[in-house]
Amino acid sequence: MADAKTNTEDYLQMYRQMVRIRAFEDNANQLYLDAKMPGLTHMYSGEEAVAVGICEALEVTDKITSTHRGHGHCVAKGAAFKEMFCELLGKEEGYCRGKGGSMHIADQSNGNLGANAIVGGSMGIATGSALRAKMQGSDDVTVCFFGDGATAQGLMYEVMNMAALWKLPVIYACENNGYSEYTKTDEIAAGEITARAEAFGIEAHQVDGQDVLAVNKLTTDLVQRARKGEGPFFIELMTYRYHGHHVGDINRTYYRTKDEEAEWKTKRDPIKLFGDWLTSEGIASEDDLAALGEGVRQEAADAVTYALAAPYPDGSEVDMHVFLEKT
Amino acid sequence: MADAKTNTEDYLQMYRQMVRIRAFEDNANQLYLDAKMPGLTHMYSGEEAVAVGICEALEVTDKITSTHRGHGHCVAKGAAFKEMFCELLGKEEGYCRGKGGSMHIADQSNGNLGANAIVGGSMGIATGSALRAKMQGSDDVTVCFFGDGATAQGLMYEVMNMAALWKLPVIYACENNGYSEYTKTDEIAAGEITARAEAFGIEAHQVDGQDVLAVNKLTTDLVQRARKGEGPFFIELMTYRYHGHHVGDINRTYYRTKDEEAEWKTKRDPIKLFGDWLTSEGIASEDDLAALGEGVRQEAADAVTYALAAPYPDGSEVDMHVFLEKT
Amino acid sequence: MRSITLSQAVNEAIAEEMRRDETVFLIGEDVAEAGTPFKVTSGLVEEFGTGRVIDTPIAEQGFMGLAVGAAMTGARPIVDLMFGDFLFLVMDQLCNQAAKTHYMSGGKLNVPLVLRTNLGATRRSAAQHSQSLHALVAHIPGLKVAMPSSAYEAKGLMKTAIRDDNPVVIFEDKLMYQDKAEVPEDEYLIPFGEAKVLREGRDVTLIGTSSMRQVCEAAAAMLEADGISAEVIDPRTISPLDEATILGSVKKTTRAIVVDEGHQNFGTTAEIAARISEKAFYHLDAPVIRMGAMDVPIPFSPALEDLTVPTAEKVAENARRLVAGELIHAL
Amino acid sequence: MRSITLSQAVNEAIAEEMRRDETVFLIGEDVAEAGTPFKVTSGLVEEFGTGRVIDTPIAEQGFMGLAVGAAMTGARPIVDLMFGDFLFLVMDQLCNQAAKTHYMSGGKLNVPLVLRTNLGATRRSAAQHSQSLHALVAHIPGLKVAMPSSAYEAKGLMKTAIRDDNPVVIFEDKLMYQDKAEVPEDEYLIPFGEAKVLREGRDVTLIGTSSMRQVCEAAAAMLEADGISAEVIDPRTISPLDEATILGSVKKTTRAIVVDEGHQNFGTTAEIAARISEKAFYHLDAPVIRMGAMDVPIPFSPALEDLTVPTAEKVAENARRLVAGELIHAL
Ligand SMILES: Cc1ncc(C[n+]2csc(CCOP(=O)(O)OP(=O)(O)O)c2C)c(N)n1
Ligand SMILES: Cc1ncc(C[n+]2csc(CCOP(=O)(O)OP(=O)(O)O)c2C)c(N)n1
Ligand SMILES: [Mg+2]
Ligand SMILES: [Mg+2]
Repeated sequence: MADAKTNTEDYLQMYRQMVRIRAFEDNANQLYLDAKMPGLTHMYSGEEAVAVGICEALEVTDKITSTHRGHGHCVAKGAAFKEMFCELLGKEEGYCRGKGGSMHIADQSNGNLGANAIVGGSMGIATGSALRAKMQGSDDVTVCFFGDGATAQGLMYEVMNMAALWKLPVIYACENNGYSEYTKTDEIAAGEITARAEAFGIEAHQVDGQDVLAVNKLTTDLVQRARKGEGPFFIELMTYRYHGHHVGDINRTYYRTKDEEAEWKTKRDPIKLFGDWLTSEGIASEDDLAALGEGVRQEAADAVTYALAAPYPDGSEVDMHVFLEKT
Repeated sequence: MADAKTNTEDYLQMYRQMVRIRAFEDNANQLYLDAKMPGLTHMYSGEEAVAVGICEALEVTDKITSTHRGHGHCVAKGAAFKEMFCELLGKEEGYCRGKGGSMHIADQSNGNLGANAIVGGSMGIATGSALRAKMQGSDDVTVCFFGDGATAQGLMYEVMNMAALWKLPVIYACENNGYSEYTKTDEIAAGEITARAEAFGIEAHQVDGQDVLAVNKLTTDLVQRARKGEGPFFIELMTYRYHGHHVGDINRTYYRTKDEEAEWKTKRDPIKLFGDWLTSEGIASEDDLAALGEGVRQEAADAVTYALAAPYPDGSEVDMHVFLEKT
Repeated sequence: MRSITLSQAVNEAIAEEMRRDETVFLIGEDVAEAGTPFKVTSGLVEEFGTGRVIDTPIAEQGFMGLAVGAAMTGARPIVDLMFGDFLFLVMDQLCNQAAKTHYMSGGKLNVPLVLRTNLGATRRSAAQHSQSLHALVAHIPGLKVAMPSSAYEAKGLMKTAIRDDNPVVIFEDKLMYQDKAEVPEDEYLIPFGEAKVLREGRDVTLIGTSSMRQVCEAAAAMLEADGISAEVIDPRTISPLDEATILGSVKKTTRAIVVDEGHQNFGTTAEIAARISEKAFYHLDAPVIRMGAMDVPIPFSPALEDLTVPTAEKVAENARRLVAGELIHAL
Repeated sequence: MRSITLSQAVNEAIAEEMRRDETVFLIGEDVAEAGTPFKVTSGLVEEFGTGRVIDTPIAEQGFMGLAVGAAMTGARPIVDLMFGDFLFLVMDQLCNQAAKTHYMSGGKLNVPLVLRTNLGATRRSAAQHSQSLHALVAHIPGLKVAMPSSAYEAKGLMKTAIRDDNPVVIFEDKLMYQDKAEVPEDEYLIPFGEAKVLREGRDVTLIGTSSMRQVCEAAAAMLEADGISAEVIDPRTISPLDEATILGSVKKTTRAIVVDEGHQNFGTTAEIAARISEKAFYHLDAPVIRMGAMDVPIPFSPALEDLTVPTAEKVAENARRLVAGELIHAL
């Protein structure tokens, strides 16, 4: 594995954040199965090294935009479980007071500009955030997360063109998990994804999205360069989602094999790979990691219990926040 | 100059079509200056070799889609002056019964699916026409004309992706005249235009758009290959518009120099270049060409006279053609 | 008669028309093997193949544009737009291109395509997956807009839409896909611009589009218990709108409530209420009441979302006030 | 007082607000050196530089998206959309993103941006450059919609829009850019949701948006000659809509005509007429008459185009019929 963050604390923070995402998702899935969650949700499990490798290369003041599969980005950018589960359940204490739900979840105070239920819908927002940073003379960087499927949206090319022309500090992070809903990426993406960015003069990289250190090292480098005005950049992160497209997508053998799923889960699990590296490097013992995992899972369970008991917003909130009217 | 069409008649037909476009535009411009034309229009003068080189490589059953700068494509695909001038003046005998005007002009019976006032707006239409041809098992090809400015529209990337995935018989013809309204192409297009098509696995070519034989040779080749299922293709045609962005754009030194305009008009005029070649090759004498030009200009003048005298549509037509209702 | 679900009804309509006319094809995201997320098109690819049931990349504007081009050159595409909220992505191709081509070409070209999509909240899908945007489309000349209120209507309207020579947008209610209704085995078409009177009544006319038809029917049942006789009308298409049937009813009952799941402001209730108020003016005994969805983005939280949509209780309550001669807005 | 053109008024408003607040910037196609095709923003780039007056590629959806992101992170972008017809290209960013962000984030984020664009036909620009699409935008909760009817309104509403903390869409009439009106040198703002009574009258209320205000004023002048006293109201913003002023007037005059240049079906006249009919029901002596643009794509030919738009003559004619007590739609 590549080396990026350079001290034990950083390594363990990355590991913890990956475990936190997994724990969050396991609980979210269970809430769905128990019919305790309103609506549907899209699980991030399997892709943890992407969100964590990238977000650990960012400062709180840096911005991200997220997707319909947004819990991972939200956790990685620093969100707390309680407010997240409350949001998932439509409770008043949720980050969005229950108004957003899974597809719009965001800890805005950590620079998360929001998950987005329109595939590709946040590409302009991310690029505009970078434009704002540049206009302000701040050195904030914005990372735009999106899936392989989103590369089919024309908006991406419109904003990459402007980002390239104006050298904006934005990093386009394409999470290529091999599928766009129930369709393989090959069937919906002609040519090469990185070439599409390069055609606009944007430097593009492909990286193993299961290797958190590789992701983190590349991103750390690109973030620094983007702060100096060398952006924009494009990263294609090769990864995999363990669950169905959404929690209700159970029978999926018609579009991908169980073998394929098993292969990724057993041989390319980002948490396991990184855990193995941590122990083999002597940074942590297996017991340390187990204890850490236990703690995280307990924290998640407590947050779920809290959120389940938490109140819904009062009916009077229904027409609040349509407009911001300062008085 | 490159060689494509191989007999005298074909050469003279190309020459005549270029002269016809120029004559049409000179008259259109004069109608505007004389305040006899409603609204504005965008002149094609200077770009004749593009439309003619391409359309002479097509059959009547092949389709084209056109742009706001669409008179040239319309003439090149086979339209008659009378119906065109009538359309330009909003008269009943116009191709669109006066409802379309300059920006929607089209001789539909020759496979022109219409000029379009939305920049890039016809890219889906052209690609869909190619999809239809493929579904039908016909070997018709569709050419999509658009400007360099239109490459900024996301729609282009959405449809190129599908055209490439499904190997559709469509040729994207980018008329790069160096400007998008009042802005140089460099300022609004990052990277390389042909690379953008190549990124989707589409074979792309750049060609001198002032050399009608080069354009025709390349297109003839690509059309044949597209008929065999080897499409889609992309062509960037380097050209220049002599007039302003539209007829009212008179003072344009703030965005381009008079020297630049003079340089193109005197050294790179497609009609002059081709005329010189025709005479030097002994295909036609200077007198032949002069007589041809005279004939065309007379034809245009007659059509203008006719159109000016032609009646407007009756007021009762205003709510006809909202829907097609067969009875 | 057999009962089938709305989903099956749509599926049958498409299959029958594809059998009947080889120029008909289906295009959209995951319409083939996956049969759409709502499983409405399952089985079609097996019968008609991937050449006529076409999975696309996530490029709504793009495949909408393709459909316009294919329609202009002789095909009859059915475009599947997974959520009505994605209409915002295809508006240019739909409203600037498809809707205007016949007119702009002076009648030379036409665009026979169907855009099938959906509407409806209370599915806990939040603001970008819950909108009912039919009023926007109905505002554009050159487009027809159908809103099936049951499996029966869904089949008959879909078949008519496919045979129509113009662009038609059909909004299905995404919560109704599993709802069953009696649907004849024999072929039938439902003409556009013909409202259906679902229940005759004397005292008040309830006009409900799409699933608001059920809301109105439920309200009518409640009102019956109170001795109030409500007439219930489903316009079925809002463009064209069957003004004659609606006005005829209101002239008889002298009172009307218009119920629709789109936002109330500048929405469908405005158009229908304005027409009634103008053209049945001398017959009205009370103001026409509009009941649209609240003018707020649809909230995710069930505690809030349910408040945004008209309910049978509220419709009935308003009807009682009307019939009681209460002076609504009298100040 | 000095008179300036509507174009100058908009230019002044933007310049003043850019001076006042460095987070304000302008973005769009050819807004800098070229000053837009209508020359409305000429001179701004000289004062504020290319860092704050930004020329973009022809990528409406893209720069609209950029503006949303910039607004969410503290800027106040003014987006210049060259023709109102291009709204169809930016609908997703405007309606799914900008309009809903504040609500979906539970009030945590907001999107203070202005989208300035235009409306209006009879410029011989054909169907894709002549639309008046404000009703579509007004249907979407979370958006405010302003429609200046003169240079005076254009300046005051633009300044208010720029300071508003929410997305605002301003529709200027593209035929009015050279029209002059008295505009004070001193700073002023026009609050949203406050209609203006331009002329007091007793017999009929004429409500006209944007340039239809002038049409109504001209009609009122004609009516005066006939001894009919018309009140003329310009709503100035249609969302929020100043219902109180409109209802107050109609309750006094007992008759109303609503005139707007958007298509009539499912348009602005529907909303205003429906509200009047519902809420001033007991005061009305005649049906509320709606006069929108014809429900056809805008034709190019002058012989046809001029027929599509309401005229002062027709407004006056309708007013006379109303006042004469003619039984309009009485059958
Ligand atoms: C504009 C739009 N089109 C379609 C959808 C429905 N949809 C939701 S997620 C998804 C697939 C996205 O694929 P990808 O971008 O690869 O992300 P992944 O789900 O694999 O993380 C689709 C089609 C949507 N939400 N928005
Ligand atoms: C969607 C859209 N945006 C903007 C315009 C206004 N407009 C008309 S032509 C034009 C420039 C087009 O440039 P290009 O594509 O290079 O074609 P050219 O005019 O050079 O032939 C612009 C911006 C438009 N008609 N449509
Ligand atoms: Mg994916
Ligand atoms: Mg150009």
